[in-house]
Amino acid sequence: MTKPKVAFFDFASCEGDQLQIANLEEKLLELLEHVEVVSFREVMKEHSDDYDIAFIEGSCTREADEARLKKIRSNAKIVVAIGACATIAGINALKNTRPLDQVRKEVYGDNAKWYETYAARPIDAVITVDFKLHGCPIRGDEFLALCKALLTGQKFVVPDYPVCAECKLAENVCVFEKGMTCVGPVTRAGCGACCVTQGAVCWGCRGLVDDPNKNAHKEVLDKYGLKAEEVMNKFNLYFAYQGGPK
Amino acid sequence: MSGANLNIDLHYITRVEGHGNIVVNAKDGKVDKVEWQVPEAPRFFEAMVIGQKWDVVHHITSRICGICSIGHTLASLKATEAAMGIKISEQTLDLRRLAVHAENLQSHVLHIGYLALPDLMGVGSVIPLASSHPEEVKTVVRLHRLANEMSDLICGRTTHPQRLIPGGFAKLPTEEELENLKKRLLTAEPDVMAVAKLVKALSPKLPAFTRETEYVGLTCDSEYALYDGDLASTDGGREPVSKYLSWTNEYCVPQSTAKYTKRKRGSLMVGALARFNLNHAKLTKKAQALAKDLGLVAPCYNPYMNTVAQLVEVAHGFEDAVSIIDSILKKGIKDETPNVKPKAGKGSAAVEVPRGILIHDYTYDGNGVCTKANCIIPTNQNHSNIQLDMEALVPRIIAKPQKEVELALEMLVRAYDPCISCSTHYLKVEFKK
Amino acid sequence: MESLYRPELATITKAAPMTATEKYFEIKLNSGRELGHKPGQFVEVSVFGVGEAPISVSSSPTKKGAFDLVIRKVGNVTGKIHNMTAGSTIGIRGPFGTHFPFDETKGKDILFVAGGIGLVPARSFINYVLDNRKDYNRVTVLFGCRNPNERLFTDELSLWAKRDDVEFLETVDKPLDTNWKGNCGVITTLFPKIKIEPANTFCVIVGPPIMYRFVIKEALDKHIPRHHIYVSLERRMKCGVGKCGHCQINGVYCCQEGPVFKYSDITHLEEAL
Amino acid sequence: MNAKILTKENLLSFVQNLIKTGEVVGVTKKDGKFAFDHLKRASDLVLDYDVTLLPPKKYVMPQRETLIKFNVKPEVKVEAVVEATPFTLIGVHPYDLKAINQLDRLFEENHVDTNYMKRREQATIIAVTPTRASKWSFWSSMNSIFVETGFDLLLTDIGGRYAVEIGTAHGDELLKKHAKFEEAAPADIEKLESIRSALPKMCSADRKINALTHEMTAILEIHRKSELWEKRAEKCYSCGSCNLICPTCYCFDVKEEIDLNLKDGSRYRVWDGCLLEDFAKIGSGENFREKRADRFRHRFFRKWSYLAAKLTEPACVGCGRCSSVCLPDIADPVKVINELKEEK
Repeated sequence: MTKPKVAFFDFASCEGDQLQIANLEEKLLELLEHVEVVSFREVMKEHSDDYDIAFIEGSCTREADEARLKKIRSNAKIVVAIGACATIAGINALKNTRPLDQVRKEVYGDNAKWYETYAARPIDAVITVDFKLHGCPIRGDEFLALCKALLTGQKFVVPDYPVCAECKLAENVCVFEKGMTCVGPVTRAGCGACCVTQGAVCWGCRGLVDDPNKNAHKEVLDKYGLKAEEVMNKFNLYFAYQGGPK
Repeated sequence: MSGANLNIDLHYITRVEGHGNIVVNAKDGKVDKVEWQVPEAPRFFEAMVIGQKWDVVHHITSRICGICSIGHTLASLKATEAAMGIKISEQTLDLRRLAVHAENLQSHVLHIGYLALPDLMGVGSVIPLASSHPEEVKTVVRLHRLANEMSDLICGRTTHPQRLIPGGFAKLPTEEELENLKKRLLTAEPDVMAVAKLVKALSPKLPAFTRETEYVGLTCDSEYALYDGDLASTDGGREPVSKYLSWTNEYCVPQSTAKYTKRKRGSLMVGALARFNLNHAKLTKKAQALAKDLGLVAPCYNPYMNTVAQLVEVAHGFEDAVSIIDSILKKGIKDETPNVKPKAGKGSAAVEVPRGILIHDYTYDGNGVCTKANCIIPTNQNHSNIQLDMEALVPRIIAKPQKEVELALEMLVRAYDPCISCSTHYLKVEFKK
Repeated sequence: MESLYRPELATITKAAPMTATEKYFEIKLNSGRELGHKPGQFVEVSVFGVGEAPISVSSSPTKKGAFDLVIRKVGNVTGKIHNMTAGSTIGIRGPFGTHFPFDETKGKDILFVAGGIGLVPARSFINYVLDNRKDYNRVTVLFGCRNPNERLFTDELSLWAKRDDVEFLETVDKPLDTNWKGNCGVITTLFPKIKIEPANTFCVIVGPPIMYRFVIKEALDKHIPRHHIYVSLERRMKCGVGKCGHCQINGVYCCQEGPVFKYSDITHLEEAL
Repeated sequence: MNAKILTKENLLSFVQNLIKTGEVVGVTKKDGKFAFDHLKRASDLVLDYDVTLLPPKKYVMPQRETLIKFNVKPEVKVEAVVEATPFTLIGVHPYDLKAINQLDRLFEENHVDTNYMKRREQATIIAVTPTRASKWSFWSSMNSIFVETGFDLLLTDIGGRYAVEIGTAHGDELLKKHAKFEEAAPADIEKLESIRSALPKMCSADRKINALTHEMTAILEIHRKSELWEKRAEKCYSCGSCNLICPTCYCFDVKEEIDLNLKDGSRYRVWDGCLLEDFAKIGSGENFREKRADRFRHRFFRKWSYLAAKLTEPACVGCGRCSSVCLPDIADPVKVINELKEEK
C-alpha cells in the first residue's frame, strides 16, 4: 500500500495548530511510517502539489485566499480544517462583529483601501471540508486520532455535547461557583475541559454544539449578573461567525 | 561569469513561522532588486481587542502568534497591570520568569534543531535526519519536550497558555511538581552540550557574513534581562519601556503587510544575538564558557550567529530556571488568588521573547474595557535589518550559483527566526513609496 | 467468571455484495462451536480496531456449521466490514436477545411482513419454518422494499414464489426504470390481496421504524389479536447484556427483553413505536 | 450496639498504616471543595466534608476501563482485561455507599459484569457518618441516612474521637492489625446514638421531597405526560452534567482505540449520560430519543421507575449533586417531584 501524501497549509492564523502537530515529536515520526508529508512549510523545505490529504489552518479573510483554497481543494482528496480559525473563523471573526469599514479605518487610517480584507470566514464557507479539528489550538492527540481514523478507514467522531460533560469528568469546580462565567454549556466538547482544568474558563474555542441552547445560556448569564453587552462579548469571542443567542 | 543573472522568487519561504518571500533580480552581475516581502494576511488584532474587557485581552492577543503565545500573554498581562497599577507578588514574578525561560527554551530548541540544523546538514527538513541521525534528533526531541512540559506546568499549555492571568496565576504548580521539574531540568545539560558539539562541528557552514548594525534589547542590572528591564542599545542609551515609541519608529513598505522598524540608523536587530551583544556578561558562567567555545564573541555582527546565540541562551535558560525553582521552593508555594479591581489607565510593557523585545500598550476605561491597543512585534523590528542584510549580502555572493545564493538568503532569513504571523498583527502607519 | 465483553474469534467464510449498501457474510466460529441462536436473535460483531455493532442473524438455526449475516453499511464497523473478504477474522459475542415465537406458532398460520432490510432477521424464521414446514399451517410472506435494486436474497425470493406451500407477495415503492413487472406501492398495499384466519394467525413484522405503525394497523384491522403480533425493534445495543443503558425503551432493555417483542407487551411504552 | 473507639491520633496512624501497606483513596480538599483522590499522607484526609465533587463510584466503576486488548497484525488475537487491584476507600458517606450497593446489584443481576465485580471485590470501604450536609442534599428524603451493609468499617465523629462500627470480618481484621483502639464506653455509645438520631435533620428543611419513596414513583407515573417535562427541558443544555456526577448512573459507552503502529489496540468503556443528544442514536442516524424533553424525562423515569422496579426503591440517594451542577436549575429532583405532586 502506498502511503497517503499529506500537505499542510495556512491562512490567517497564528500557526499554533501546526505547532501542536510539530510538538507531537516522536509520535509525529511514528506517524510518518504511515504517511508521507509532501508539504509542511513550517518545518520542511520541500513542497509538492501532489497530495491526498490537505490540512488547512487559518481563516479566509480576503479574496486572494479563495483561489488558493480552491486550488487546494482540487488537488486534495480529503480536506481537513484545523483549529478554530479554520473551523469557525475563530478569534479572527471578532472583527466581523463591528462594521468592517470602521475596523479597517481604525487600523489602517486613510490607507485602508490598500489592504485587502473582508469578514473572516471559516474554510467551509469557501470550499467543502471533509473533517474539522476543533480548538484553539487543536489537540495533538485528536490530530492523531483523525489520522488513525483516515488510515484505517473509520469515521472520525467529534463529540456533539457541551464542554460541561467533560468538565464534570475532570472533577472541576464549576467556574460559575467560583464567581466567574463561561460558555462551556453551549461549546462543543472534546477538549477535556482543559482550560477550566487549568484554572481558566471555557472560552468557546471549539465552537457551538450542533444544537446549542443559546437562549437558556443567555438567561443563565443574565442571572449571574452579566450585562447584555457582556453576554454578547462572551458569545462573540469565538462564536461571532456562528452567531449568538436571539 | 556564471550566475551573473539571478532571478530568485522564493515564494513562502519554508521553516519559518508565517509567510515571507524573497525576491532578487540581477542582470549581468548588477543587482536590480533585492526584496524581503511579507504577504501574510493582516489580522486586525488592534481592532479585535477594542471593546473587550481586561480579563480577555491577553487571551485574544495570545492568538497573535502560536509559537510566542506565552510571550504575548506575558507582555499583555504586564501592560494591563501597568495600566491599572496592579502589583504582582514575588511568587508571581518568579513563576513568570520561569514562564519566559520555558517559552524561550522551547522556541530556541525548535529553531536550532528543527529549522536551522537541516540547512547545515544539507537536507530539507528534520524528517530525513530522524533516520540518518537518530541520536541527534532524539536529543533535540528530548530537550524540546522538556521545554514544552515546563511550559505546560508553569503556564498550563505551551500554545496559548491558560494559567497566566492578570495579577497572577489561575492555577499554581505544586512544590512536588516543581521539585520534579527541577530534577528533569538538571538532566538537560548533557543534551545541551551534545547539541552544542554538533553545532560547533557544523559551524564552518555558517556564512562568514558581517554587517555592523544596531542591537536593541532589554537590559537590567540584576540579571540577563528577559522578563523585565529597560530599553538599551549597543549604540548607547537606556530608557524605560514607556518611551518605546521613540525606539521603535514603525513604518510601512509596499511589499509587506507587516511593519518595519528603525531607530536612528536604517535598521536595528533584536533577538538572541542582540541580547547577547548587550548583556553577555550577565549570562551564567557555563553559558559564557559555551559562547566562547562556539566562537561567539561580543560584539558579533554576523546575523547567522543568532542561532548560536540562541543555543547559548538555552544553556543559560536551563541553568537559571533551576536557580529560580530553588528560590521558589525555599520560600514555599503560597496560595494566592489574584484580586483585580479594574480601573482606567494606560500602560505599556515589554518582555524579551525568543525573537526579541515584544511590547504591548493598552488603554482602558473605568470599566476595564480596552479602548486602544498597540503591539510592537520583534520580527517587525527585524524586517528592515533583514532587507539591509540582503542588500549587503547579495552583491558579495552574486557570482555563486543561483541555488547557493538562494540557500544563503533563506538561511539568513531563518537565522532571524522570524515570526511572521506575529508581525502582521496590524498595520497602521502610512504607506511609503 | 468469564468476561462479558470478550468476543470469540470467527472467520468470514463467504462474502458477497447484495445491493449497493448490503453485503452478505457467512461466518464460522473459530472454535468450531455452533452459534446456537434462535430465529430473531442478534450477535455483536467486532471488527478489531474499529468497534462492535449489533447485527441480526439471518440464517435459520437449521443451517449448521456456519451462520449468515447481512450487513448494511451505515457506520464505522459496518463500513469497515464491507471491505472485508473471505478469510478475514472478526469477533462475535452472542447470540443475544429474544427470538421469534417458533414454538408457540406450531400448527398455526404465520404471516411474515418484512420491509427492506427487515427481511434479514425475518429470513432466519422464514427458513426455519420452511425447513420444518410440516410443523406449521399456512405461511404467508409479504416483502416490500423501496425499489427493485434493494431486493435482498433474490434467489430465495424466487424459490419462495415458486413454492406452493408458501404464499409469497412482494412490492416495491418505486419500480425505477427496471423491467419490474410486480406490485408497486408501499407494503400495506399487499394486505387487501391476502386472506387470513385472524384467530389462528401469528403476524411477524420486521422493518424500518417508520413501517411498524402502518403495518400493525393493517394487522389489527384484519383482526389479528395484539398478542399474536410480533415485532423486532432496532436500538443502540452497545453491550448486548443489559448494562450500558443505550437500548432502553422506557424501562425495557431492547437487547435483553427484545429485540423481538410481542406487540401486546409494548403498547403502553410510548418510546417503543 | 457494639463499637470501638479511635482517638484522632490513632485514626491518623491507622490511615497512615493503611497507606504504608497499600493503595488508599480518601476525601481531600480540591479548589475549595472536596474530591476523592489518591492519599499520599493521612493528614490530607478530610472527614468533615459535606459532599465530594464526584461520588466514590469512580473507583468501582472507573471513568475509563479497558475491557479487551487485541492485535490486528500479523494475526488477530484478543484477550479479556480485568483491571482490579486492592485498594481502600475511606470517607464514604452513607448515601454514596447506598449507591454503590445498588450498583453491586445492577452489575451482578442477569449477566455478571466481571470487570465491575472483580474490582468491587478488591475494595475495602471505610464509611463515615456525615458531620454536615451540602445545601443541596436531600438524603433524608431518600432513606439514605443509614446504610446497614456495604462498609467494612464505619466511622463516626463523637466529638474529637471516632466510634468505629465493624461491618465485615475483613474490617475487623484490618482494625486489629493496623489500629490502636479501645472498646467503647456506655457514654460513647450514648453519644453515637444521639448523633445518629440527629442525622435525619441534617439536610436543610427546604430540601425535602413531600412524599415517601414509593409514592414518588407513583407521582411520576401519574404525571408521565405532564407539561413539566417539556417546560423544564426548554432550558436544558443536554450537557449530561446531572448524569455524570450521579452516584447511581452507570450507563457507559464502549470505544475502541488502535495504537499508532496500527497493530495493537484496546476496547474500553467510558461513562455516558442519557441526557447527551446522541445517547440513543444508532449508526444509520436514527435517534430514538431525539427531543430534549424525552431525554430529560427518561432520566427521572429511569431512576424513580425503571430501576426502582429492580431495586425495590428509587435509584436516587439524595446526594444533591445533580441539583448543584445544573446551571439552569431544572434537574433538581426535590423541585421536580414536589412540583409534580402539586399538579392536578
